[in-house]
Amino acid sequence: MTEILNEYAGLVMPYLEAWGISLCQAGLIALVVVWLLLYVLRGVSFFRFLMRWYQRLIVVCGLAALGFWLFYIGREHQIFLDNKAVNDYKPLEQVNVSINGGEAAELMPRDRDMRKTVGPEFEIKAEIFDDKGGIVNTITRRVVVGCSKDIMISLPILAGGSEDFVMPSPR
Amino acid sequence: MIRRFIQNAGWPRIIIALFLLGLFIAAPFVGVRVDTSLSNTLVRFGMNGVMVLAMIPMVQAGCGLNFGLPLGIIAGLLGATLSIEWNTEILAWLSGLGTQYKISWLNDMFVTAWREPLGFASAIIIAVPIAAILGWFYGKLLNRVKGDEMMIATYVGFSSVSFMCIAWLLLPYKHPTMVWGYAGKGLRTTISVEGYWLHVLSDSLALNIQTDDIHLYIPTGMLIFFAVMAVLVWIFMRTKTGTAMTAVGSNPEFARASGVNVDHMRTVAVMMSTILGAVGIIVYEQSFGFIQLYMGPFYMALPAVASILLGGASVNKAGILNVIVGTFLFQGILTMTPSVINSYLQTDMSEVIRLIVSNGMILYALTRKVRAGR
Amino acid sequence: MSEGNTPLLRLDHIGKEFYGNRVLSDISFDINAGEIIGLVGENGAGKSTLLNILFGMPVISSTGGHEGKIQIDGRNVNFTSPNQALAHGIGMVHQEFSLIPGFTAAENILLNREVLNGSSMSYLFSDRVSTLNRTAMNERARAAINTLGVNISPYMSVSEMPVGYKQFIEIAREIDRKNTRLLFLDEPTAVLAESEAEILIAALKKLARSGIAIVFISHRLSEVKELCHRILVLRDGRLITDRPADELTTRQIASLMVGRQSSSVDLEKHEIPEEIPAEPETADSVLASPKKKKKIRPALKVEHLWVDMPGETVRDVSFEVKKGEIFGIGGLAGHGKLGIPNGIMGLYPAGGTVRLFGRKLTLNKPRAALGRKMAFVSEDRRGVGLLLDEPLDWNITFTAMQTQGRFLLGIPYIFQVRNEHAMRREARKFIDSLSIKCTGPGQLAGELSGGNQQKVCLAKAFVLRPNILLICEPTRGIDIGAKSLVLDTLKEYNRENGTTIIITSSELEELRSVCNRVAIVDEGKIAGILPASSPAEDFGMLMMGQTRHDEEGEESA
Amino acid sequence: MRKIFDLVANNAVPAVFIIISAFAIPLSGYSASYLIQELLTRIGRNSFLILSLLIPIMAGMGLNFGMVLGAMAGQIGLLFICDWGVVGIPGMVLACLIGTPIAIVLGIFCGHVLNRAKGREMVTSYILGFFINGVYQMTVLYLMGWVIPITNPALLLSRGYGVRNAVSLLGIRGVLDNLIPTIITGTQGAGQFLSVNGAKSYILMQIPFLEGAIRIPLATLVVIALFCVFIVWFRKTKLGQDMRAIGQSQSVADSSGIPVNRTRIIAIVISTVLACYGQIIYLQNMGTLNTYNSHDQTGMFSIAALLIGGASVSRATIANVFAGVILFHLMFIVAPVAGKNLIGDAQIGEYFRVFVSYGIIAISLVLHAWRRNREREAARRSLRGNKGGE
Repeated sequence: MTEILNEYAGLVMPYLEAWGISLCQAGLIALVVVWLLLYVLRGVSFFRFLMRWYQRLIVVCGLAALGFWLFYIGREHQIFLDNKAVNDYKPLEQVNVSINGGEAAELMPRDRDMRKTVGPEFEIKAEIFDDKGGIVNTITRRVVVGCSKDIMISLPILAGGSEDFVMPSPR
Repeated sequence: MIRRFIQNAGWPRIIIALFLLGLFIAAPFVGVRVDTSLSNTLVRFGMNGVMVLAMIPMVQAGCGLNFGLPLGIIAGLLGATLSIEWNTEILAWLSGLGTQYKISWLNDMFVTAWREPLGFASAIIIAVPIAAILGWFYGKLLNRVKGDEMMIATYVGFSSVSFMCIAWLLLPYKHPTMVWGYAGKGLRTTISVEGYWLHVLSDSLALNIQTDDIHLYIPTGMLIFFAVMAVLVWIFMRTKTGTAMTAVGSNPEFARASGVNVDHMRTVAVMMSTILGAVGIIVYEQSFGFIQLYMGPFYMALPAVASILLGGASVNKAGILNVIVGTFLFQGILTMTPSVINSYLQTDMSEVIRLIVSNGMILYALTRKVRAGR
Repeated sequence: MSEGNTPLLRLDHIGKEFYGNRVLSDISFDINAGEIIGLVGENGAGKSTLLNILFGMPVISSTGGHEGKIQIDGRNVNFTSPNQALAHGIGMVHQEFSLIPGFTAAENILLNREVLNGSSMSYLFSDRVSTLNRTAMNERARAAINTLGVNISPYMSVSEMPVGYKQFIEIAREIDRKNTRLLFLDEPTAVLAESEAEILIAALKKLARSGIAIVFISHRLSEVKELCHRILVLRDGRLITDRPADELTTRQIASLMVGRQSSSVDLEKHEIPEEIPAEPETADSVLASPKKKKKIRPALKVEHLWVDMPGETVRDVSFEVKKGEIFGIGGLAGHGKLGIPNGIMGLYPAGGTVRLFGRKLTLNKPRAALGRKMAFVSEDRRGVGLLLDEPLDWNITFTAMQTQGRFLLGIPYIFQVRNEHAMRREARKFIDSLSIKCTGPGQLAGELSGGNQQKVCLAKAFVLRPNILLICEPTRGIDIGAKSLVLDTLKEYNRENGTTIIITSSELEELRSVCNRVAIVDEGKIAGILPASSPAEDFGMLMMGQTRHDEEGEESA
Repeated sequence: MRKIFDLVANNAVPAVFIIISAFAIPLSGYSASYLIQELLTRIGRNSFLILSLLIPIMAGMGLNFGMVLGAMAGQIGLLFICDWGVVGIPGMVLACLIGTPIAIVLGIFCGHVLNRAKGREMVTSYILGFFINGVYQMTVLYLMGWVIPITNPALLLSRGYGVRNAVSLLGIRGVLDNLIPTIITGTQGAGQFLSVNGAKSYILMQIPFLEGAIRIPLATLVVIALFCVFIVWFRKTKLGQDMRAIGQSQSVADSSGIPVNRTRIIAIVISTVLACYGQIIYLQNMGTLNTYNSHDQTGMFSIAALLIGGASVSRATIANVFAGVILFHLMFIVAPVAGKNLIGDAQIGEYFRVFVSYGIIAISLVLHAWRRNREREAARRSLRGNKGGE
């Protein structure tokens, strides 16, 4: 979605820049043009236009915004949990990961598992064990997914303390 | 001249005819044989022609498009299944008749040799009176609901089909080829007519050339049967009754003022439509090879309605030419789109095209402005 | 009555032509506030065209507009839609009710002018999403009804109202319009009982006192005279009289309405074969005494006929038509003259006795009437008279084919196919003899002009070789040339074949010029039968429902 | 006399159904709590769809067989949220938001078509449903994943475009029904139903003598109640008044300046949009979307239910809707089992209910047309009676 929007914005912006007007000015001009069109076609007075069409426009924009917001908060993400070696980080002996306090996933070295979450961000809690089964470390982080669909979390990097543990989905 | 032709033929027809022509032209390029396609089109034309013909009397009598065709089809199905159920009895009775009345040619040998045509004829003979009775009631019903015929016809068709679903299960059919093997009762969903009257019309006098170069099959017998039916309808529409029927459809008030019993004419038209529907489905089955029961006849009215409209009929005017042109175009498209478009696009769009074309055609006819003065 | 110099409405030389057919010419009059004007005239005198012009009906603008000027308060106006007329304060109550049966009185009075509660949503969508303020609506409706001086509950459903109430609701609707200053009432009393009509007249007088000008159109001349200040008489599209009501008697009005120079009446008519009997012969005596039959035997004898034809109800009609006679039936529209032939032919439910040459006719069966060699030309040419979507030969021969078995090949009752060759030949014969303008017998009837369609209808009747020919409105909606041709054809047919012809027409002059005798129908009954040569005003008086009793009352008063 | 006749004629259909149910329920052998549970589920599932039929009836356009257009719009909305993976209540609302403009466009189209076919709206809208079904199938089967971006491979056919026949709606399954988890239990064993499917349920009430527990789709019922309030409010608006006027007499409405055609289009648009929401609610309960069949029967079943509830082609109330849902679905639940217990064949009950659905529509249409023709006759007769003063 966002990509598509960016694409459209990318189509329009160069023209606006070429004419030397800002997005805000462009919006106002568009408003007047729409009114003129309605005036010619249906004789809508400017006042009526403001009171009705403008309000309708606002409502439509509001609904569109609501749509985006719903999309944002309602989107389900697949969180891939990965316990493989990445760059210099070695896989962990055993790690139990739970997302938003849900059922924990137990990952051995080279394991990969998947959990689903809803919403733009989630809390990840990783309990890292040593080879004897004792807890070495517990890490809790909030991760922001935003609008992107699926992400992968590299547990070795997470355990290593780096912030770059969010990686693109393997698919 | 051209404009007049276009006006007479109507845009939708021309577009679809050109589309069909395009399909035939494109066929060789995508590896579809024109001769096979043409054979298929002709076969389907023969199969469906009589059912499309069934539209004429009702349209002409002003009862609108016969969406209640399934009622006639049910009569046909009853005839078909009963002819199989009683096949041996009928044949034995016929040869018995020969002995009894000393008709030398009506003997066992004749009966055995003409087993299949006799079975087919018996199916039609059984179906027609049933259709007539059903049609009579149906006609009386439609007379009470003038103005709403089409919608009511649709649902009369639907409810009669679903009623027969129950009946097919309960009717005491015994014939082993027709009832479910495990239960010993209740008719199967599809019944093969092989060994009874499979292709009796299609294969008689058929032109079948299957060489390496040509694959041509023309079901002459079936086409002749259709032609005979069409001529019969054509003649009927020219009789005194037929003329009165047309007048009833054209302007019921005029007909009444001219001393015609409008309701009676409409009933006769509905009965004819129903009978033709019954005969039509039997012709269809002998070519198709199977009797489709239960929900089989459910949507059978729509292609027939679409065909006649495609042929240029309107909601209150239809002729034999409309039937021939419309059935050919419609069946042509049904045959050609799967083969040609599929080979081109690698997908089966025929179902979707059928839906859009047939219903679009009906919609076009329904929304056309009715001529003033009615 | 007038206030100041500028009249409320001024018509200045209004005229109108429909396709070269002049229906209105040079109409000028003023209407002042609070004045009640009676507008009277025969059917076809141009009243409805005048109303259509005043209301800016699309019929007028689509046929080339009108001549002359209309002024309201001294300013020129030219309406192109009824809404503009409404906006200028002109209200109209039509002859047919324009009410919604399932709605209450208040809902009908305020139809599409409902009182609304304000709503924030109305900006987003439109005012139509605001809810109705029913209390205010009922109040307003009550106020409007009270203005009329009647007592009808605003909560009453229109479907449960007596007809008279409906009329009041219609008027209340116009009154409720705040700016209504001029009200046109088209035959408002036609559906009312006498007592109701009195209430209405009182209400209208009250209304006029409040300053609303009223134009009252009616055929009940006594009412017009009682109610109106001024009476305008329209005839043949001209304004004949514009005089105060008290200067005219109903008899004068009636004669003004129908009165014409007697020279226009073609008095040269062939002789009726026998004298009309002085006393109507009862059917029994005809049957009982066969000796008499040579002397007098009516071709058609109608006794106590009633016909249930919508809008043209016949209540109790008895008359006799002699063999070889041309008999006319006249009267105002809606009084049942069309119901008589339609009922005799069995097209509408009917009762009573109809005897054809002494033998009783089965009613309610068109087939029976046709079988007795009666032919009928319907007034509803396009609806009943013709198969518009079929060729001419079908139209001409169909009835004969169905009822007399002609134009058929084959064995009767078993198998008969139509003989297209014979049909075409017959059609061609009539196309030539009646000079029907067409491309040939194969042309569709719907493609012909009105006059030619009428000729086709006549041909259809002639093909039947009828003994009695019933014709309704033979000249309605056809141009003058065709009119005289049609009438001449009828006369000629009558002369040559001795066929009895019964013509029903709204145009009295036409009847007087063609017929031997003319019956005038009023409110479903025969008001009187006069020889065609009687003075026009006698017909007019019969037509206007002025019975002898009324006249006497007026004279004595 | 006439009043009694009308009373019987108006309520004959529900009465017959009550009688059929009265016989079939004992035959089926279902327990009361099972039946109530099933009925509640079906009321939640279907009422909204049926309610969407009311407004065109009010505007005199008959039964809106074109409601399947709205159902298709709703399905397209659902397909999109499935593709984007939006779940839960936001997913449902988003599906409605996407479906709305599609439904509006389809509704406007439908309205224009119906305005061209005045007097035969029903058969036209019926055929229109088939026609748009063709367009819908083309869109979903060929354009989705090709022109219209659909990326989720779980949705697409293996060939890379076109949507699969069955789409799982796990993400929004039952979200509305279980938004406010509520149960009714008997006094016995109240505790064990406190948590159902891991969700904590709120016990609404305890009814003695009730066996087992009944889960109530409370939120759905609230939405339906809100919708009923909407309809009641709508009837009171000017627009509703105009529609009633048009429904009774188009010519009178027209001469009084009501924009008849426009109002008729609005009626159809509202119906289509509501049918879109109704289909979304229906499918969130079902949990799977049969891409090419789910909408097929929607129109027919909704219309049959409404008619069984005692509505006619020209008159329908909210009470008809609920009476209809209950009676129709009661028969739906019990008929197969009753048929099996009675004749030993479940198939017969199955066919019987199909027959009843179609038969009831046919009978209602016949009765409507018949009555209308008779009323015309009566109106003519009354005209005669009133003319003059005899």
